[in-house]
Amino acid sequence: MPQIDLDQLAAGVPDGAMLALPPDNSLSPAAFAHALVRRGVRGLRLLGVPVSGYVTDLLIGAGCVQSVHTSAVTLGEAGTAPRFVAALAAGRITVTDSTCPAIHTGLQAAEKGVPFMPLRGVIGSDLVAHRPDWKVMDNPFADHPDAILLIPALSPDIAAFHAVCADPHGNVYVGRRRELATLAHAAKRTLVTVERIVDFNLLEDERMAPGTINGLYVENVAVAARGAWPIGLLDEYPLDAAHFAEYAKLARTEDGFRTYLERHVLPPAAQAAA
Amino acid sequence: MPQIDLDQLAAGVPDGAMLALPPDNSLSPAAFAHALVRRGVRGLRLLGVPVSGYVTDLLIGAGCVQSVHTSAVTLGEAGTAPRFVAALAAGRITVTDSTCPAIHTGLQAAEKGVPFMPLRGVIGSDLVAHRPDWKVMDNPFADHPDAILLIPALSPDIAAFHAVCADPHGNVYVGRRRELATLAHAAKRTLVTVERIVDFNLLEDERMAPGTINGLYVENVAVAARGAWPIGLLDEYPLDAAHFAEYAKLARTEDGFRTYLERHVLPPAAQAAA
Amino acid sequence: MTPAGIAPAERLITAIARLILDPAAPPARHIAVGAASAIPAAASWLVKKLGHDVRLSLLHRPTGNPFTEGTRELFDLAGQGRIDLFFLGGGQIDGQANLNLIGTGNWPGTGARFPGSFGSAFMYLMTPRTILFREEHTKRVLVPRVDNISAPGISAPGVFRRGTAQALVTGKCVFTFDGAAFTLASLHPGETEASIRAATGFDYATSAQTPETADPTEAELALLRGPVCDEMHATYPEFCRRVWGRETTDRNAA
Amino acid sequence: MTPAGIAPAERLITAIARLILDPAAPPARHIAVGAASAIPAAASWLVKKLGHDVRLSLLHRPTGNPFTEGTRELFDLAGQGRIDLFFLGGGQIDGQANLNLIGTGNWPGTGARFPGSFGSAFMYLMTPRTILFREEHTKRVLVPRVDNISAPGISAPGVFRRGTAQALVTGKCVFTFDGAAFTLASLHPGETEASIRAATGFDYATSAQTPETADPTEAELALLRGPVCDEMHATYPEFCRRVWGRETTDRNAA
Repeated sequence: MPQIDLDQLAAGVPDGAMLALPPDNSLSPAAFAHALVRRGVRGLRLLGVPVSGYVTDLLIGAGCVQSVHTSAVTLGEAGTAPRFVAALAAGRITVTDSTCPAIHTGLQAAEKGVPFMPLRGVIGSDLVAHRPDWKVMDNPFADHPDAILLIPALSPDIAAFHAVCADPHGNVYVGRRRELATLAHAAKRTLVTVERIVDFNLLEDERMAPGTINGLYVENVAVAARGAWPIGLLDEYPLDAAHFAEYAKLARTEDGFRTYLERHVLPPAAQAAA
Repeated sequence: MPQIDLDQLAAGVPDGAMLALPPDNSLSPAAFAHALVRRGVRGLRLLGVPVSGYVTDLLIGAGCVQSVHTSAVTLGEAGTAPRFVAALAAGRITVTDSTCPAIHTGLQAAEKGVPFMPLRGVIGSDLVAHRPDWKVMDNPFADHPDAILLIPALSPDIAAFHAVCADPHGNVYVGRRRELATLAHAAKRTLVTVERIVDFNLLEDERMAPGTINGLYVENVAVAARGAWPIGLLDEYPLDAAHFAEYAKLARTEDGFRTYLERHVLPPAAQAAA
Repeated sequence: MTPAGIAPAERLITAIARLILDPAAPPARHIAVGAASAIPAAASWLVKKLGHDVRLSLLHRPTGNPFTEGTRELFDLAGQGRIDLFFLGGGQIDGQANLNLIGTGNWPGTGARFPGSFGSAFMYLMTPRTILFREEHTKRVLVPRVDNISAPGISAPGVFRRGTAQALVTGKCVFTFDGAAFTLASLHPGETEASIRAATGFDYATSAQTPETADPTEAELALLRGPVCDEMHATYPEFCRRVWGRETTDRNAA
Repeated sequence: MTPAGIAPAERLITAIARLILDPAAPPARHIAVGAASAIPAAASWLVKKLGHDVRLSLLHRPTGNPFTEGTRELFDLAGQGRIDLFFLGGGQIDGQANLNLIGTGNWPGTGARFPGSFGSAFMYLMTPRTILFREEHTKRVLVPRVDNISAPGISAPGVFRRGTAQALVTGKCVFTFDGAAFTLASLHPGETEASIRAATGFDYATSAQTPETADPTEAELALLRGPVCDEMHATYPEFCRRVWGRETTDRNAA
């Protein structure tokens, strides 16, 4: 696999793509999102797997997003996702609400190559009425009335996440964050940033292989040291709580958010120009 | 988790149980099966996950089995499973034929807590006509006729396998053999033999956790060093091809199979009496 | 009324722990705790540190997370019936124990937008017991009828459901839920039946004499301030600082 | 007829490799090889060692197996459309490319019982190309109509299917399959159109002049006996010993 740099990786995301992103506690690709903001991508249709956090709020604030399909958008202990809420109220984005296991189920259906998969629960929630793409049917295996929800397969155009390491074959180590394996299996393309490239084949190492995604699912890998920052990465480094608080505070206003972008996201030239 | 010995573990399998077993290339619990033969269990309903090998043939030959639900029974390079074929021809067992992904699908449905899951393919195979528990329906998400198979959830009474190691909390390391995680999730009870007990928490170790099954799914663990023998165990030890050839040859006849049991499975007392 | 030194959060934690241990409820052998749930997490730890045989699965520990199938495993576990008790909250909660995590006004929250439903629409139906927790007790939160139902408290016949709310704990009181309606079960110090009625938008039953929510015992307080805080502070550093004055000294534990 | 020193297995391997490389067939970027398939595995390795850009997923390597979702991953990959070519065989194969891995006589094999269907009922429909391989070429194996269909060669309209058999390679010849029937494509040394007709239970088409199955080239033989055998011997020690005289010296490689 040819290695490319972060900006080349971001250049591979076309305007309007359906881009799947993990939440803040699961290998979120923050440096990649910063590169997407710098590249000026537009019209992204974001999918939260299964919820959305800092990266989604940032991309919305920077005007890169047309819609969000997710089970929730939150900054965790730092509170509400302010740019999401503001953009939704202003009608600049639309939201398709889901519930966590429904997103997992849609990805599992795509992983398995089936057009739908059933899910218990959910019936009685107003979600169902607002999801014309979902269907409720009577369980054909029951001998009594038994309504059950069917979720259609969900195959994002692109999955992106930040992992600990990759090898020269494009195999990527995600450890116990196996929802990202399901995501890579379900997505049409998978773009990955990593802390580092290791010099052995992860799949030939019986201790590493169980936490590895086979490179056959991975289109490109770029190195981005501390590429989850300000989010934490497994046991490698913790979430930067002070930075998160700064973001949550600045992003309350449009002006504050611009200040944040200029301080932390936009290139030095733009910062100088600001 | 209190540790018990191999015979105590085998004593936990009641006559008539639906017992799920991995094939010869995936942590097959051979020492446990030998203990089941010594205990004299009867009427087992075996499930191959997704195919069956030496352990299934051995249990059938020893008269422990009433039925087999599987995608295939084979000794691999050593050829046909002779006791399976003989018992089926003699009407001593019944077989429910499946196909590998259908068994995975049934276990995934049980893992997910849904009553069924769809699967592509299979339609047109005579399997469908012989599986009244399967249903074919029209895909409700298609705008054209699109027949699809539905597989009911499959929840074995007991799953048994032989893993590399466990920790004092009952967490079990299976490495990349993750179909056993799905199996443990789907089964009502999971009994495991291991090469050794480690003295740290496998789930607290970020490198081991991805290949670990949480102890919450595991009822009991017993130590059985070289407990997969004559089958191999990952990179720990290889399959004993000479022993396999001996088994394949002896098991061609009822008398030869008795000789095999006396040589390798029954306790010294029974061997002395033989 | 309030014994010196008992923090309101400590009382809420203890009240929830007692609900977990309610012998009349289905057994809680395995408790899962979701995101941003410091008080329910502390209550679950308290039950465990009191010596009860309970398994805790805490979703948002940054390391040592119990799951190895990723975030899907919590929902699979609940689907399998292997989670006995879960906690939920809501931006709005009504008298039928319906939860609204979507927002006020029309869909999808044309008034105030909340974060979204998370897993509530699934977990609430799949779990034998749910303890609802919402610290804010106002008519804004506790409404006659939620504007949007993220997760229903009551299901129609023919809808598979293992259980519903056991109780609702707020900053003012504890309500129990009988599958159809709430009953005021205990008042936190300083509250009266009248103050609860005035702050609650939905109707509920009362008994002849509503007791006060019991104080944490000395033993419970010692556990909370020591071993429970020890377990919590990697996941909830801000909460531990605020309630127990525990400063984070280890950068890696933040 | 047979050049000195070319083993029959080597000719079969080369014949399969050429089918894999057939430019008229859909691209084979990712080939998966199932259990007990030494000759197809060797053919796939030969294609790779010839320098073609192809990914091989070999299911039964005792270590270094490419899958990390367990044995399910092969089927998921095929479901996703990420496997371009797979190999299947059968206890019986008929002229419509139906495969019987169940047994002869009535269900479930009241005559001779075969091992079972493995994943054939799924893989045959999900894979754009399947190369059928069965060394035994007799009327016992190649029958007018299989007694039981493990996997159908042809599907009814409205059944999702990505492809079917590309060809059938036996110990005597190569047949190609056009989606409806077989055509005799080449004869192994020593065989004639008449000898094939006499040994084949199903009907098939012939062309004006059926060529001989080409010999392996010197370069192909060198690759087979060196690097291909190196890759194979951990999984297929007995095959490597028999065909290439490679003794297993490393106990751990057995």
